[in-house]
Amino acid sequence: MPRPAVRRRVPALVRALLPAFALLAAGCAETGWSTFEPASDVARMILVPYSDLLWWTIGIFVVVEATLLFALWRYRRREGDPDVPEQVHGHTFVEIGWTIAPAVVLFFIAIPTIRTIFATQGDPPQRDPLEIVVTGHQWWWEFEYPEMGITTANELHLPRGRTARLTLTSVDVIHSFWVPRMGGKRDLNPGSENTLWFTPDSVGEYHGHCAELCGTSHANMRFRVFVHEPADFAAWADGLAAKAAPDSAGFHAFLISGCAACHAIAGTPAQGRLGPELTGFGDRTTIAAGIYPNEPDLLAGWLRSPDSMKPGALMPDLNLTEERIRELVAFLEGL
Amino acid sequence: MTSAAPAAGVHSLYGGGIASWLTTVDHKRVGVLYGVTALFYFVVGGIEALIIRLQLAAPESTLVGADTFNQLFTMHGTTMVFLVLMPLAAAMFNYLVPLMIGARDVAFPRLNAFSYWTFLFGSILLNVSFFTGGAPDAGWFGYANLTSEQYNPGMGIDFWLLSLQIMGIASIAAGVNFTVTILNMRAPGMSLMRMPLFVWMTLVVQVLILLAFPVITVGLVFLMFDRFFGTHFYIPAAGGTPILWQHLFWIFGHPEVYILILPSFGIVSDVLPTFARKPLFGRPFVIFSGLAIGFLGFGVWSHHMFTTGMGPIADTAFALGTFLIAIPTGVKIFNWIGTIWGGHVVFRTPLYFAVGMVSMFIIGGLSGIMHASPPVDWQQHDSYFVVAHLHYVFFGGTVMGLFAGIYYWWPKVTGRMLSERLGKAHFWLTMIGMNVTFFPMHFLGMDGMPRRIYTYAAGMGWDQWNLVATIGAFVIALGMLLFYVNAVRSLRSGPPAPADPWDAATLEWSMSSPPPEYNFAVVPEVHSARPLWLYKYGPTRDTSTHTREEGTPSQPDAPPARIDLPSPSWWPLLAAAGMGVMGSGALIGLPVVLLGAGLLVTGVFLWAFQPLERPGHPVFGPASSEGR
Amino acid sequence: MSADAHRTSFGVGHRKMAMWVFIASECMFFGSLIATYLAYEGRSQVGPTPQEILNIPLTSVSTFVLLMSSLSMVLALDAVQRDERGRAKIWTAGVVVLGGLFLAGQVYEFNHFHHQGLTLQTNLFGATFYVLTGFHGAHVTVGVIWMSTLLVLMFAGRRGPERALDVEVAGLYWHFVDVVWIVIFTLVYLIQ
Amino acid sequence: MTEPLSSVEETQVEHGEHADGGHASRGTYWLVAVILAIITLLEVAVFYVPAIRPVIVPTLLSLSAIKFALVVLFFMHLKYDKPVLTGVFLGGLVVATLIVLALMLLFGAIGPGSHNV
Ligand code: HEA
Ligand code: HEA
Ligand code: HEC
Ligand code: CUA
Ligand SMILES: [Cu+2]
Repeated sequence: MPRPAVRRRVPALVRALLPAFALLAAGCAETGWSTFEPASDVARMILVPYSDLLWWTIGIFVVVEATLLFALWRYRRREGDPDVPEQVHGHTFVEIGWTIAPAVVLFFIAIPTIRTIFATQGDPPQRDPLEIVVTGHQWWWEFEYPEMGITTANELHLPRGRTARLTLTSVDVIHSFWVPRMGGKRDLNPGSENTLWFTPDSVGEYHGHCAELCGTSHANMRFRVFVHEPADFAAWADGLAAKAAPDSAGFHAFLISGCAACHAIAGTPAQGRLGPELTGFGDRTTIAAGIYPNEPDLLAGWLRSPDSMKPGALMPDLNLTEERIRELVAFLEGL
Repeated sequence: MTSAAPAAGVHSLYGGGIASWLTTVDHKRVGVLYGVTALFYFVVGGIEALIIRLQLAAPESTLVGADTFNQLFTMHGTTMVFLVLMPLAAAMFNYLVPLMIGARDVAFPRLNAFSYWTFLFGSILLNVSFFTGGAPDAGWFGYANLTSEQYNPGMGIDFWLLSLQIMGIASIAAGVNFTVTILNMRAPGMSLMRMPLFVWMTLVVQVLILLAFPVITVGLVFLMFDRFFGTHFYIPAAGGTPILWQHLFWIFGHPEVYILILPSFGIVSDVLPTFARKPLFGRPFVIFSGLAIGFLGFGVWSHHMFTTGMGPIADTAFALGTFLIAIPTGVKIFNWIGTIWGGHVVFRTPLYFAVGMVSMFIIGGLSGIMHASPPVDWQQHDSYFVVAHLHYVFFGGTVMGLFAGIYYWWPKVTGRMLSERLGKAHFWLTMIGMNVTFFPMHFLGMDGMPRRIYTYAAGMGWDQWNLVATIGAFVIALGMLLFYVNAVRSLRSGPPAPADPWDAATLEWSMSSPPPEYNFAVVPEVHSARPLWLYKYGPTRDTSTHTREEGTPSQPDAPPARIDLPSPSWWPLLAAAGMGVMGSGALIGLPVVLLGAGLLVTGVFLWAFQPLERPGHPVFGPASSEGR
Repeated sequence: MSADAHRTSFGVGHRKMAMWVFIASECMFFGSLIATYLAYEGRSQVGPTPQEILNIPLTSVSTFVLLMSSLSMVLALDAVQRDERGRAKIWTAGVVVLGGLFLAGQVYEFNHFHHQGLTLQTNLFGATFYVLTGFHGAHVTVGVIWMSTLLVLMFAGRRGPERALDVEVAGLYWHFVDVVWIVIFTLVYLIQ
Repeated sequence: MTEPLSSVEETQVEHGEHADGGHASRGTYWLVAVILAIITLLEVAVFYVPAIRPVIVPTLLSLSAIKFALVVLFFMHLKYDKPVLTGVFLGGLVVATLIVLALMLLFGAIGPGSHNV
């Protein structure tokens, strides 16, 4: 199916002005969050009706408000006006005109809308998408790559140029997957599956956020997307698959503290599924679903009291000794 | 022109004590009760909003915690929608509809009182939750299965679902009452096409209430059964789906937003002609576009669910349906501008708010059209862009429109004028404040800020606009403060209002301010859509709206014939209290439920067997002196 | 209610208009319940299923009973309007008895299903079925109470033709509840 | 069908205020009741006859629609009453029916295949 090429569809002026809008929106700072800085095919496709609508509505706004203000100014009551103005009751032709005019505008809005609806749902144009299962949990994300047999959490890695097809579901309540620069959001419904695909086209780090109220720490259910060159992605995936936990004192501490009841580390007896997979944890940039940088003292704080780092966190406070925490931090950062 | 009966001249046969208010069946008093209650809850909901804004003024703020924040926006949304805008509109329906159609009361005066008291008990029940371990916290549309026992074990959701059910019953009762009143009780000659636009929009709103509220009632019943009796309507583990709730809620919810906007459309359609000193442009078109909005409103609910994965066909169908609504809404807007065009616009406070409503609603409507395009909505849904849209339509549309109505009819209701100076200051502060508060939210949404987050990290580019929004919120609060000051000052020492301070055209201005208990000393005969104006100015060049060249004169000071009014009654209050007790009983225990049911049944039976007019009921006119 | 004596714009009494308006609203209430039942049909994860448990002969009889109660209702109204007080009492009593019989059938049915292991909690069929038919039953119950009250008033001699509207409004309610059952009987029982 | 209706409306105008209700004779009521009973019998019969299986749904829907109409028109007097009441009732009925149908489609209970809800 031919995809609408953005560059053809969006007039040059509009294209030139969009970044300005993004800047204004950002309060004049580059953010890496804006829906106007697309970094995938789908995000670009969405921008077609988006910018169409934006300019249509701005145009309508200006015309209608200007007419309103003009009418108020022009027809304000003035000294020496007669008692009552001419009593006009209506005008059928005018009525018909301003019924049809919006209908015509809507027709022009509807076309790119419908085209994009069908182009972005259904099967992706690429034959062999990278399949990923995304599972929402209160309040973290699980990313599973079934083809490669790897699982990770809160940080999604993708190759540039290859379509990623996400199968979205939830184990508890409704969440919603949203990476503004990768395209629109799609809900993770418990008890059923949704799909969402997009093809990242620029290497980089992108922010994601849960976009459906899902309880206490909905605000703290964030995540990152890393888009790599295909070779780098392969290296990352292979590295994760080959990760082995050192059979160390730290690992022992991990087991006896009860962490394995909830957390899994590939290649070890730790296979709990209630909490995020910790394989390759040391390479992650953030902890607790993207809300803190992965630094030893913050991690220690997390182990000391998850709830005070993230309200409502479903990881219990295990009353670990400082000694134990130090061991665990060292172990986790080495994963 | 018209004679102004001073407020003090109206003798009250109902008396003024507390009991007279508790037992009142006078639609005007019920209207005042609704209005006072709504303005009180407006402060409550507003303070909740201010706390929300304070929390979000800066990143990683710790003013309130996550759970409190969730309760705050849930209660803010629920309060503003169900405890402020609906009852404020109901206040105006109650007070004005009988006056505008030439009736002495509503069709069922006691049912009317019952509606108010039931609403009041429901609203109290909702707010009690703050003091019993936590208010509801699942958002104003309470998506399942976050509301399930498992994920929401506290009592907040129980309070929410019970109070919404109780208030729903109140709304349906009022819906029946006002539909019958408008269909049945119009004065001779007041054909449907001659009804004031406010009455028309009231009629459409009642029909929407009647058709929309049963659906949320069913949705809430399922939720109640899930939580209280262990069913699985919304529980995925047993095959249920939380999506069902979303459908049931929004089949109600979208008509509900039109329930909230149409009264303001009606007010603006009556206020603009008065101050432009011209008839409403394209009257039949404005009426039929209101009907069209109401009807189409039932076919678009899934535009709130574009991200649930309904598939391209459903997305397209609901997008097209939603787009269509822009057409009748545009017709209204253009006709309002057409009304101003060629007029002699008199700049009084009601006009300011009416124009403010039109100009701000356009912004909200246009952002709604953006949402209506599913791909665009995938980016905007559940972001601050939606928060911007909903406040432009709710605040810029409904609240501004209702304030236009408040300033317009205040003299009629209270018999006193408001200060124009304070009114205009209120307007400008509100207008500036709302734009400073809500416009930046568009940018926040485009920039990826999700709604309903109690905190955000620094460095996301959201800090500045959030701070601006918070400042704006306090500007609004200051403006609103001026309104309350203005209101209190007017009640204490405002100049007395004449019968017809704005030189208006509809029947409610034909009687003293405030109106006597019996409304109309003589039931008016109507020959035009602008009966009073026709009387005052005679037939103008165009005679298309009236059949005879005579208008409806203003009312005489005393009724020439005997008028009987209904007697006060305790039973509506008793029945409503029964509803309230039943609701609380669901949280306390079966005996209390049974007690409540007993009260309700007793109240209903006593009420059914009590004659509407009993010995000693208010009687006015020449016969009254002999009769008593 | 004296209000009904007044002129009305359409020539329809307030209470009659109110009942029709209320009935329109009830269409949405039962519509939502029925839609849920149908949307969840076949989604139950465990039995019993409708096919296993619904008893067509029994329900056909109750359907017949309810239809006949509607007949009794119109005849009662007819009698009241003609001021035939004896007949009015008989037919009103007929409505009460037939309505009661329908309810008895429903109680028997619920009880029977319960014994066969279908409860509110068992599966989606149980939940949707009981809530739908239960709300219908609650409406019938209200109707029976209402008609009984009218019957008592008739015996107290307080119901002449001038109060026919009381009976007519109650009748509209009663027939509507009957109509809802016609739909339920077809969609729930016959089309499985 | 149209003929008698219009004549009825004329009578109604003549009778003015008293026209509400009570126009059908007792005989009509009994006749309607008999028809209702027969249709109910037919419905149950249809349910048990295997030959009708393929068209059972439309058959049953039509039969119950007839019953519905009979009760509303005759027992509830809509046929003889003021048109405004028909308008009020149909308003609710039509919106409710459309919404039930839309929900069925969305939940895949009817229509082309069932999809993810
Ligand atoms: C008063 C209440 C009100 C009103 C009147 C409206 C009016 C409209 N709304 Fe809005 N809406 C809400 C209250 C309201 N809304 C609320 C509260 C929510 C959020 C709920 C929540 O999630 O909490 C919401 C959310 C919401 C969504 C879902 C967003 C999301 O969650 O993702 C959508 C999607 O389509 C939408 C669309 C519309 C449209 C198309 C209109 C139309 O009726 C607007 C029509 C008006 C105009 C278009 C302007 C005037 C017309 C012209 C000048 C003519 C020319 C115009 C054109 C040719 C375009 N609204
Ligand atoms: C229906 C009408 C309505 C109205 C009028 C308002 C009014 C306001 N709203 Fe409201 N809002 C909603 C309906 C409304 N809102 C809804 C439905 C939601 C969605 C909820 C959800 O997500 O579930 C929402 C959500 C919402 C949010 C998003 C919360 C979130 O997603 O996390 C925010 C954030 O800024 C906000 C702010 C405000 C502000 C600042 C005002 C101000 O305009 C308020 C101004 C009013 C006053 C301030 C009161 C009067 C003031 C005085 C008498 C002065 C004296 C008092 C003091 C100074 C203390 N609202
Ligand atoms: C009852 C289950 C449970 C136990 C026991 C448990 N955790 Fe967790 N853990 C969780 C959950 C749930 C989360 C996700 C919390 C969140 O982000 O909301 C989590 C998060 C984490 C994270 C952050 C992961 C990330 O990617 O952000 C680390 C690290 C962690 N746990 C380590 C441990 C260690 C070490 C132990 C043992 C001392 C432990 N956990 C015991 C459930 C548990
Ligand atoms: Cu998960 Cu919000
Ligand atoms: Cu909507």
